[in-house]
Amino acid sequence: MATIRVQAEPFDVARELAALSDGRHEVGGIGCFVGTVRSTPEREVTALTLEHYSGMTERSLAAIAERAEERFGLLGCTVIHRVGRLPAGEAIVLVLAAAPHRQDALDATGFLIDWLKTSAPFWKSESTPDGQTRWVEAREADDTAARRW
Amino acid sequence: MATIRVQAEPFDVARELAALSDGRHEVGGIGCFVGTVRSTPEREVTALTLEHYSGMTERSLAAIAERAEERFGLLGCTVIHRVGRLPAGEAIVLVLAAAPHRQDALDATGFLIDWLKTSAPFWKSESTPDGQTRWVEAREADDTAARRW
Amino acid sequence: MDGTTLEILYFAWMRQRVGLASERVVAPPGIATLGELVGWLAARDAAHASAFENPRLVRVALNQEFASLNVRFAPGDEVAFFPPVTGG
Amino acid sequence: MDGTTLEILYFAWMRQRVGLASERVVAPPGIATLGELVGWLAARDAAHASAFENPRLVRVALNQEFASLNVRFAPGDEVAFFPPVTGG
Repeated sequence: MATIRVQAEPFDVARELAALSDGRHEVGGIGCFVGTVRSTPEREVTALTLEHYSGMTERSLAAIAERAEERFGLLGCTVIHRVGRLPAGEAIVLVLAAAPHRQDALDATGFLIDWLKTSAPFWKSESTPDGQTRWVEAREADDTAARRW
Repeated sequence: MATIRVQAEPFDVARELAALSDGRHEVGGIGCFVGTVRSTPEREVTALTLEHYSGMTERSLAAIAERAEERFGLLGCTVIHRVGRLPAGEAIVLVLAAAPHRQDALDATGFLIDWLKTSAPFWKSESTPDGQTRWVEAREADDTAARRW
Repeated sequence: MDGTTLEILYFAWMRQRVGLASERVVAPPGIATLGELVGWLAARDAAHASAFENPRLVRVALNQEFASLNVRFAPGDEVAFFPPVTGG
Repeated sequence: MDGTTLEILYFAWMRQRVGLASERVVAPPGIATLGELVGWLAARDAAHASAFENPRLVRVALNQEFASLNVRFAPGDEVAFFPPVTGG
Protein backbone atom coordinates (compact mmCIF):
# COMPACT_ATOMS: atom_id res chain seq x y z
CA MET A 1 0.00 0.00 0.00
CA ALA A 2 3.03 2.27 -0.02
CA THR A 3 3.40 5.06 -2.56
CA ILE A 4 7.05 5.85 -3.28
CA ARG A 5 8.13 8.55 -5.69
CA VAL A 6 11.35 10.40 -6.54
CA GLN A 7 10.64 13.44 -8.66
CA ALA A 8 11.83 16.92 -9.60
CA GLU A 9 8.33 18.41 -9.51
CA PRO A 10 6.63 19.81 -6.40
CA PHE A 11 4.12 17.55 -4.63
CA ASP A 12 0.55 18.41 -3.68
CA VAL A 13 0.04 17.47 -0.02
CA ALA A 14 -3.76 17.67 -0.20
CA ARG A 15 -3.87 15.35 -3.20
CA GLU A 16 -1.52 12.84 -1.57
CA LEU A 17 -3.57 12.88 1.64
CA ALA A 18 -6.72 12.25 -0.37
CA ALA A 19 -5.08 9.42 -2.33
CA LEU A 20 -4.03 7.79 0.93
CA SER A 21 -7.24 8.09 2.90
CA ASP A 22 -10.27 8.91 0.74
CA GLY A 23 -12.97 6.30 1.16
CA ARG A 24 -10.89 4.36 3.71
CA HIS A 25 -13.02 4.61 6.84
CA GLU A 26 -10.76 2.39 8.94
CA VAL A 27 -8.20 5.23 9.02
CA GLY A 28 -8.35 7.17 12.28
CA GLY A 29 -5.25 9.34 11.93
CA ILE A 30 -2.68 10.43 9.40
CA GLY A 31 0.75 11.64 10.42
CA CYS A 32 2.64 13.84 8.04
CA PHE A 33 6.03 15.47 7.71
CA VAL A 34 7.18 18.02 5.15
CA GLY A 35 10.88 18.87 5.03
CA THR A 36 11.84 22.19 3.48
CA VAL A 37 14.97 23.97 2.28
CA ARG A 38 16.05 26.04 5.24
CA SER A 39 17.94 29.30 5.10
CA THR A 40 18.75 31.52 8.07
CA PRO A 41 20.63 34.82 8.33
CA GLU A 42 23.49 32.93 10.07
CA ARG A 43 23.63 30.26 7.38
CA GLU A 44 22.14 31.64 4.23
CA VAL A 45 21.32 29.10 1.52
CA THR A 46 19.94 30.11 -1.85
CA ALA A 47 19.16 26.55 -2.94
CA LEU A 48 19.88 22.89 -2.33
CA THR A 49 20.69 20.53 -5.17
CA LEU A 50 19.73 16.92 -4.55
CA GLU A 51 21.46 13.99 -6.23
CA HIS A 52 20.38 10.38 -5.77
CA TYR A 53 21.23 6.82 -6.77
CA SER A 54 18.38 5.97 -9.09
CA GLY A 55 17.29 2.38 -8.56
CA MET A 56 18.74 1.98 -5.07
CA THR A 57 16.73 4.99 -3.90
CA GLU A 58 13.38 3.48 -4.80
CA ARG A 59 14.40 0.09 -3.39
CA SER A 60 15.53 1.55 -0.09
CA LEU A 61 12.45 3.76 0.28
CA ALA A 62 10.20 0.78 -0.47
CA ALA A 63 12.05 -1.31 2.12
CA ILE A 64 11.75 1.43 4.78
CA ALA A 65 8.04 1.84 3.99
CA GLU A 66 7.42 -1.89 4.22
CA ARG A 67 9.10 -2.02 7.62
CA ALA A 68 7.03 0.92 8.86
CA GLU A 69 3.78 -0.58 7.59
CA GLU A 70 4.47 -3.84 9.37
CA ARG A 71 5.80 -2.38 12.60
CA PHE A 72 3.10 0.27 13.09
CA GLY A 73 0.17 -1.58 11.50
CA LEU A 74 -0.23 1.12 8.89
CA LEU A 75 -3.11 1.18 6.46
CA GLY A 76 -0.81 2.87 3.98
CA CYS A 77 2.02 5.35 3.65
CA THR A 78 3.50 7.76 1.14
CA VAL A 79 7.09 8.90 0.68
CA ILE A 80 7.86 11.47 -2.00
CA HIS A 81 11.37 12.88 -2.29
CA ARG A 82 12.33 15.63 -4.69
CA VAL A 83 15.64 15.84 -6.55
CA GLY A 84 17.39 18.52 -8.55
CA ARG A 85 17.69 22.19 -7.61
CA LEU A 86 15.31 23.39 -4.89
CA PRO A 87 15.39 27.08 -3.85
CA ALA A 88 15.14 28.13 -0.18
CA GLY A 89 11.65 27.56 1.24
CA GLU A 90 10.79 24.79 -1.22
CA ALA A 91 9.53 21.44 0.03
CA ILE A 92 12.05 18.59 -0.26
CA VAL A 93 10.31 15.55 1.17
CA LEU A 94 6.82 14.40 2.11
CA VAL A 95 6.06 11.52 4.45
CA LEU A 96 2.49 10.41 5.20
CA ALA A 97 1.45 7.49 7.40
CA ALA A 98 -2.17 6.40 7.87
CA ALA A 99 -3.15 4.18 10.80
CA PRO A 100 -6.23 3.23 12.79
CA HIS A 101 -4.94 5.28 15.74
CA ARG A 102 -2.97 8.49 16.08
CA GLN A 103 0.05 7.25 18.01
CA ASP A 104 0.96 4.68 15.37
CA ALA A 105 0.46 7.27 12.63
CA LEU A 106 2.77 9.76 14.37
CA ASP A 107 5.38 7.19 15.38
CA ALA A 108 5.49 5.80 11.84
CA THR A 109 5.98 9.30 10.46
CA GLY A 110 9.00 9.82 12.70
CA PHE A 111 10.34 6.35 11.90
CA LEU A 112 10.03 6.90 8.15
CA ILE A 113 11.77 10.27 8.08
CA ASP A 114 14.51 9.17 10.50
CA TRP A 115 15.34 6.09 8.44
CA LEU A 116 15.04 7.87 5.15
CA LYS A 117 17.63 10.39 6.38
CA THR A 118 20.18 7.72 7.24
CA SER A 119 19.62 5.02 4.65
CA ALA A 120 18.16 6.38 1.42
CA PRO A 121 20.91 7.37 -1.07
CA PHE A 122 20.36 11.10 -1.48
CA TRP A 123 23.04 13.78 -1.24
CA LYS A 124 22.53 17.49 -0.85
CA SER A 125 24.78 20.30 -1.95
CA GLU A 126 24.13 23.83 -0.71
CA SER A 127 24.43 26.96 -2.84
CA THR A 128 25.20 30.14 -0.93
CA PRO A 129 24.68 33.80 -1.92
CA ASP A 130 28.42 34.20 -2.71
CA GLY A 131 28.01 31.69 -5.54
CA GLN A 132 29.76 28.87 -3.72
CA THR A 133 28.48 25.28 -3.55
CA ARG A 134 29.35 22.84 -0.79
CA TRP A 135 28.28 19.31 0.02
CA VAL A 136 26.16 19.00 3.14
CA GLU A 137 27.80 16.76 5.75
CA ALA A 138 25.89 13.93 7.39
CA ARG A 139 24.87 14.64 10.96
CA GLU A 140 25.70 12.32 13.82
CA ALA A 141 22.32 13.28 15.31
CA ASP A 142 20.54 11.66 12.35
CA ASP A 143 22.17 8.31 13.03
CA THR A 144 21.22 8.60 16.69
CA ALA A 145 17.62 9.42 15.75
CA ALA A 146 17.35 6.38 13.47
CA ARG A 147 18.88 4.06 16.06
CA ARG A 148 16.15 4.94 18.60
CA TRP A 149 13.68 2.82 16.64
CA MET B 1 2.08 32.94 15.58
CA ALA B 2 -0.55 30.28 16.32
CA THR B 3 -3.62 29.90 14.13
CA ILE B 4 -6.57 28.49 16.09
CA ARG B 5 -9.93 27.81 14.52
CA VAL B 6 -13.10 25.93 15.44
CA GLN B 7 -15.35 25.49 12.43
CA ALA B 8 -18.01 23.31 10.83
CA GLU B 9 -16.45 23.53 7.35
CA PRO B 10 -13.72 21.24 6.03
CA PHE B 11 -10.15 22.54 6.12
CA ASP B 12 -7.69 22.65 3.24
CA VAL B 13 -4.40 21.15 4.41
CA ALA B 14 -2.39 22.52 1.49
CA ARG B 15 -3.64 26.04 2.12
CA GLU B 16 -2.91 25.82 5.85
CA LEU B 17 0.59 24.49 5.16
CA ALA B 18 1.22 27.37 2.78
CA ALA B 19 -0.11 29.92 5.27
CA LEU B 20 2.22 28.54 7.93
CA SER B 21 5.41 28.28 5.91
CA ASP B 22 5.32 30.24 2.65
CA GLY B 23 8.15 32.73 2.49
CA ARG B 24 9.51 31.62 5.87
CA HIS B 25 12.90 30.24 4.98
CA GLU B 26 13.92 29.56 8.57
CA VAL B 27 11.44 26.64 8.63
CA GLY B 28 13.18 23.28 8.12
CA GLY B 29 10.32 20.90 8.90
CA ILE B 30 6.58 20.86 9.38
CA GLY B 31 4.87 18.12 11.35
CA CYS B 32 1.23 17.47 10.70
CA PHE B 33 -1.58 15.32 12.02
CA VAL B 34 -5.04 14.83 10.57
CA GLY B 35 -7.60 12.97 12.67
CA THR B 36 -10.50 11.37 10.81
CA VAL B 37 -13.88 9.80 11.65
CA ARG B 38 -13.12 6.10 11.86
CA SER B 39 -15.54 3.32 11.10
CA THR B 40 -14.68 -0.38 11.02
CA PRO B 41 -16.81 -3.45 10.32
CA GLU B 42 -16.54 -4.37 14.05
CA ARG B 43 -17.57 -0.91 15.17
CA GLU B 44 -19.49 0.76 12.42
CA VAL B 45 -20.02 4.50 12.76
CA THR B 46 -22.02 6.49 10.25
CA ALA B 47 -21.05 9.88 11.68
CA LEU B 48 -19.66 11.69 14.71
CA THR B 49 -21.31 14.80 16.07
CA LEU B 50 -18.98 17.18 17.86
CA GLU B 51 -20.12 19.60 20.53
CA HIS B 52 -17.81 22.12 22.18
CA TYR B 53 -17.73 24.85 24.82
CA SER B 54 -17.42 27.98 22.71
CA GLY B 55 -15.07 30.45 24.33
CA MET B 56 -13.26 27.96 26.55
CA THR B 57 -12.34 25.90 23.48
CA GLU B 58 -10.48 28.74 21.79
CA ARG B 59 -8.79 29.73 25.07
CA SER B 60 -7.63 26.22 25.81
CA LEU B 61 -6.37 25.63 22.26
CA ALA B 62 -4.50 28.94 22.34
CA ALA B 63 -2.94 28.00 25.69
CA ILE B 64 -1.85 24.57 24.39
CA ALA B 65 -0.41 26.16 21.24
CA GLU B 66 1.50 28.75 23.25
CA ARG B 67 3.02 26.05 25.45
CA ALA B 68 4.03 24.05 22.36
CA GLU B 69 5.58 27.06 20.65
CA GLU B 70 7.66 27.85 23.69
CA ARG B 71 8.68 24.30 24.56
CA PHE B 72 9.64 23.19 21.04
CA GLY B 73 10.87 26.53 19.69
CA LEU B 74 8.21 26.54 17.00
CA LEU B 75 8.13 29.12 14.25
CA GLY B 76 4.36 28.74 14.21
CA CYS B 77 1.56 26.23 14.57
CA THR B 78 -2.00 25.68 13.44
CA VAL B 79 -4.86 23.88 15.19
CA ILE B 80 -8.19 23.57 13.39
CA HIS B 81 -10.98 21.51 14.97
CA ARG B 82 -14.26 20.86 13.28
CA VAL B 83 -17.62 20.69 15.07
CA GLY B 84 -21.11 19.52 14.11
CA ARG B 85 -21.96 16.34 12.22
CA LEU B 86 -19.05 14.66 10.43
CA PRO B 87 -19.71 11.49 8.39
CA ALA B 88 -17.28 8.51 8.46
CA GLY B 89 -14.03 9.27 6.67
CA GLU B 90 -14.26 13.04 7.21
CA ALA B 91 -11.39 14.95 8.75
CA ILE B 92 -12.01 16.13 12.33
CA VAL B 93 -8.85 17.90 13.38
CA LEU B 94 -5.70 19.35 11.84
CA VAL B 95 -2.50 20.07 13.73
CA LEU B 96 0.54 21.66 12.06
CA ALA B 97 3.82 22.59 13.74
CA ALA B 98 6.67 24.37 11.94
CA ALA B 99 10.17 24.34 13.41
CA PRO B 100 13.77 24.84 12.30
CA HIS B 101 14.39 21.08 12.68
CA ARG B 102 12.30 17.98 12.14
CA GLN B 103 12.41 16.46 15.62
CA ASP B 104 10.91 19.55 17.24
CA ALA B 105 8.25 19.75 14.52
CA LEU B 106 7.26 16.11 15.04
CA ASP B 107 7.40 16.23 18.83
CA ALA B 108 5.29 19.39 18.90
CA THR B 109 2.71 17.75 16.64
CA GLY B 110 2.38 14.85 19.10
CA PHE B 111 2.30 17.20 22.07
CA LEU B 112 -0.44 19.35 20.52
CA ILE B 113 -2.74 16.49 19.61
CA ASP B 114 -2.18 14.66 22.92
CA TRP B 115 -3.00 17.77 24.97
CA LEU B 116 -5.88 18.78 22.75
CA LYS B 117 -7.44 15.35 23.33
CA THR B 118 -7.31 15.67 27.09
CA SER B 119 -7.87 19.35 27.76
CA ALA B 120 -9.86 21.03 25.01
CA PRO B 121 -13.61 20.97 25.72
CA PHE B 122 -14.97 18.91 22.82
CA TRP B 123 -17.36 15.97 23.11
CA LYS B 124 -18.15 13.40 20.46
CA SER B 125 -21.29 11.38 20.00
CA GLU B 126 -21.33 8.45 17.59
CA SER B 127 -24.19 7.59 15.27
CA THR B 128 -24.44 3.94 14.28
CA PRO B 129 -26.19 2.30 11.30
CA ASP B 130 -29.10 1.17 13.52
CA GLY B 131 -29.99 4.83 14.11
CA GLN B 132 -28.64 4.93 17.66
CA THR B 133 -26.47 7.70 19.08
CA ARG B 134 -24.08 7.27 21.98
CA TRP B 135 -21.56 9.52 23.69
CA VAL B 136 -17.95 8.50 23.16
CA GLU B 137 -16.22 7.75 26.46
CA ALA B 138 -12.87 9.29 27.32
CA ARG B 139 -9.95 6.90 27.03
CA GLU B 140 -7.51 6.32 29.86
CA ALA B 141 -4.81 5.95 27.17
CA ASP B 142 -5.29 9.58 26.16
CA ASP B 143 -4.50 10.81 29.67
CA THR B 144 -1.42 8.62 29.72
CA ALA B 145 -0.31 9.99 26.35
CA ALA B 146 -0.66 13.60 27.51
CA ARG B 147 1.19 12.93 30.78
CA ARG B 148 4.27 11.70 28.88
CA TRP B 149 5.08 15.29 27.95
CA MET C 1 -26.63 38.89 51.75
CA ASP C 2 -29.03 37.20 49.34
CA GLY C 3 -26.72 34.68 47.71
CA THR C 4 -24.49 34.60 44.63
CA THR C 5 -25.76 34.81 41.08
CA LEU C 6 -23.98 32.39 38.76
CA GLU C 7 -24.25 31.38 35.13
CA ILE C 8 -24.19 27.57 34.94
CA LEU C 9 -23.45 25.69 31.70
CA TYR C 10 -23.83 21.98 30.97
CA PHE C 11 -22.36 20.01 28.07
CA ALA C 12 -22.73 16.63 26.35
CA TRP C 13 -24.69 14.05 28.37
CA MET C 14 -24.80 16.32 31.42
CA ARG C 15 -26.70 18.85 29.31
CA GLN C 16 -29.07 16.09 28.20
CA ARG C 17 -29.65 14.83 31.74
CA VAL C 18 -30.25 18.26 33.24
CA GLY C 19 -32.38 19.14 30.23
CA LEU C 20 -30.76 22.57 29.94
CA ALA C 21 -27.69 23.98 28.19
CA SER C 22 -27.47 26.81 30.71
CA GLU C 23 -29.28 28.30 33.67
CA ARG C 24 -28.83 31.30 35.92
CA VAL C 25 -28.92 30.32 39.58
CA VAL C 26 -28.60 32.16 42.89
CA ALA C 27 -26.49 30.05 45.20
CA PRO C 28 -27.67 30.58 48.80
CA PRO C 29 -25.35 31.88 51.53
CA GLY C 30 -23.24 29.00 52.81
CA ILE C 31 -22.63 27.60 49.33
CA ALA C 32 -19.20 29.05 48.54
CA THR C 33 -17.05 26.44 46.78
CA LEU C 34 -17.60 24.58 43.52
CA GLY C 35 -17.94 21.34 45.50
CA GLU C 36 -20.70 22.86 47.63
CA LEU C 37 -22.34 24.13 44.46
CA VAL C 38 -22.37 20.60 43.01
CA GLY C 39 -24.09 19.27 46.13
CA TRP C 40 -26.66 22.04 46.09
CA LEU C 41 -27.41 21.66 42.34
CA ALA C 42 -27.67 17.87 42.60
CA ALA C 43 -30.27 18.25 45.33
CA ARG C 44 -32.52 20.48 43.20
CA ASP C 45 -34.44 17.79 41.32
CA ALA C 46 -34.16 14.34 39.78
CA ALA C 47 -32.74 15.72 36.50
CA HIS C 48 -29.85 17.47 38.25
CA ALA C 49 -29.35 14.49 40.55
CA SER C 50 -28.99 12.22 37.52
CA ALA C 51 -26.47 14.53 35.84
CA PHE C 52 -24.26 14.64 38.94
CA GLU C 53 -24.77 11.04 40.08
CA ASN C 54 -21.23 9.88 39.22
CA PRO C 55 -18.78 12.53 40.54
CA ARG C 56 -15.85 10.70 38.92
CA LEU C 57 -17.26 11.68 35.51
CA VAL C 58 -17.88 15.35 36.25
CA ARG C 59 -15.37 18.01 35.21
CA VAL C 60 -15.70 21.65 36.24
CA ALA C 61 -14.55 24.88 34.60
CA LEU C 62 -14.72 28.25 36.34
CA ASN C 63 -14.74 31.19 33.94
CA GLN C 64 -13.56 28.87 31.15
CA GLU C 65 -10.60 27.37 33.01
CA PHE C 66 -10.52 23.88 34.55
CA ALA C 67 -11.02 24.18 38.32
CA SER C 68 -11.09 21.82 41.27
CA LEU C 69 -13.99 21.45 43.67
CA ASN C 70 -12.36 23.28 46.57
CA VAL C 71 -12.17 26.54 44.59
CA ARG C 72 -14.50 29.38 45.71
CA PHE C 73 -16.66 31.21 43.19
CA ALA C 74 -17.61 34.89 43.02
CA PRO C 75 -20.76 36.75 41.90
CA GLY C 76 -21.21 36.69 38.12
CA ASP C 77 -18.88 33.72 37.59
CA GLU C 78 -19.48 31.30 34.73
CA VAL C 79 -19.39 27.69 35.96
CA ALA C 80 -19.47 24.83 33.47
CA PHE C 81 -20.04 21.14 34.18
CA PHE C 82 -19.23 18.46 31.63
CA PRO C 83 -17.99 14.89 31.23
CA PRO C 84 -14.32 14.12 30.42
CA VAL C 85 -13.50 15.65 27.04
CA THR C 86 -13.29 13.49 23.90
CA GLY C 87 -12.11 15.79 21.12
CA GLY C 88 -9.32 15.30 18.62
CA MET D 1 40.90 -16.55 -15.16
CA ASP D 2 41.17 -12.97 -16.41
CA GLY D 3 39.54 -11.07 -13.57
CA THR D 4 36.01 -9.92 -12.73
CA THR D 5 34.11 -7.33 -14.72
CA LEU D 6 32.24 -4.87 -12.47
CA GLU D 7 30.15 -1.76 -12.97
CA ILE D 8 31.37 0.92 -10.53
CA LEU D 9 29.28 3.99 -9.64
CA TYR D 10 30.33 7.12 -7.73
CA PHE D 11 28.09 9.76 -6.15
CA ALA D 12 28.31 13.27 -4.70
CA TRP D 13 31.85 14.43 -3.94
CA MET D 14 33.30 10.99 -4.67
CA ARG D 15 31.96 11.34 -8.21
CA GLN D 16 33.54 14.77 -8.44
CA ARG D 17 36.90 13.59 -7.13
CA VAL D 18 37.08 10.52 -9.37
CA GLY D 19 35.83 12.65 -12.25
CA LEU D 20 33.43 9.92 -13.36
CA ALA D 21 29.84 8.95 -12.50
CA SER D 22 30.52 5.35 -13.52
CA GLU D 23 33.17 3.10 -15.00
CA ARG D 24 33.44 -0.51 -16.03
CA VAL D 25 36.49 -2.17 -14.50
CA VAL D 26 38.03 -5.63 -14.58
CA ALA D 27 39.23 -6.47 -11.10
CA PRO D 28 42.35 -8.69 -11.36
CA PRO D 29 42.48 -12.17 -9.80
CA GLY D 30 43.23 -11.84 -6.09
CA ILE D 31 40.86 -8.88 -5.68
CA ALA D 32 37.73 -10.61 -4.35
CA THR D 33 36.15 -8.53 -1.58
CA LEU D 34 34.81 -4.99 -1.64
CA GLY D 35 37.61 -3.95 0.72
CA GLU D 36 40.23 -5.33 -1.68
CA LEU D 37 38.43 -3.53 -4.51
CA VAL D 38 38.68 -0.21 -2.63
CA GLY D 39 42.43 -0.69 -2.20
CA TRP D 40 42.88 -1.57 -5.86
CA LEU D 41 40.77 1.36 -7.13
CA ALA D 42 42.49 3.85 -4.80
CA ALA D 43 45.86 2.79 -6.22
CA ARG D 44 44.84 3.46 -9.84
CA ASP D 45 45.56 7.18 -9.97
CA ALA D 46 45.53 10.43 -7.97
CA ALA D 47 41.83 11.08 -8.66
CA HIS D 48 40.77 7.71 -7.25
CA ALA D 49 43.22 8.07 -4.37
CA SER D 50 41.65 11.40 -3.46
CA ALA D 51 38.10 10.00 -3.55
CA PHE D 52 39.01 7.11 -1.23
CA GLU D 53 41.45 8.99 1.02
CA ASN D 54 39.18 9.00 4.09
CA PRO D 55 37.75 5.46 4.48
CA ARG D 56 35.51 6.65 7.34
CA LEU D 57 33.51 8.72 4.82
CA VAL D 58 33.07 6.00 2.21
CA ARG D 59 29.88 3.95 2.02
CA VAL D 60 29.47 0.95 -0.29
CA ALA D 61 26.45 -0.60 -1.95
CA LEU D 62 26.59 -3.94 -3.76
CA ASN D 63 23.80 -4.37 -6.30
CA GLN D 64 21.93 -1.47 -4.69
CA GLU D 65 22.09 -2.74 -1.09
CA PHE D 66 24.43 -1.39 1.59
CA ALA D 67 27.33 -3.82 2.00
CA SER D 68 30.36 -4.10 4.23
CA LEU D 69 33.93 -4.32 3.01
CA ASN D 70 34.40 -8.01 3.77
CA VAL D 71 31.67 -9.00 1.30
CA ARG D 72 32.81 -10.78 -1.92
CA PHE D 73 31.60 -9.59 -5.29
CA ALA D 74 30.72 -11.62 -8.39
CA PRO D 75 31.06 -11.00 -12.15
CA GLY D 76 28.61 -8.38 -13.41
CA ASP D 77 27.94 -6.89 -9.96
CA GLU D 78 27.10 -3.20 -9.59
CA VAL D 79 29.25 -1.59 -6.89
CA ALA D 80 28.53 1.97 -5.75
CA PHE D 81 30.74 4.22 -3.61
CA PHE D 82 29.39 7.35 -1.96
CA PRO D 83 29.68 9.56 1.12
CA PRO D 84 27.23 9.24 4.05
CA VAL D 85 23.73 10.06 2.77
CA THR D 86 22.13 13.43 3.49
CA GLY D 87 18.57 13.23 2.17
CA GLY D 88 15.32 14.15 3.86
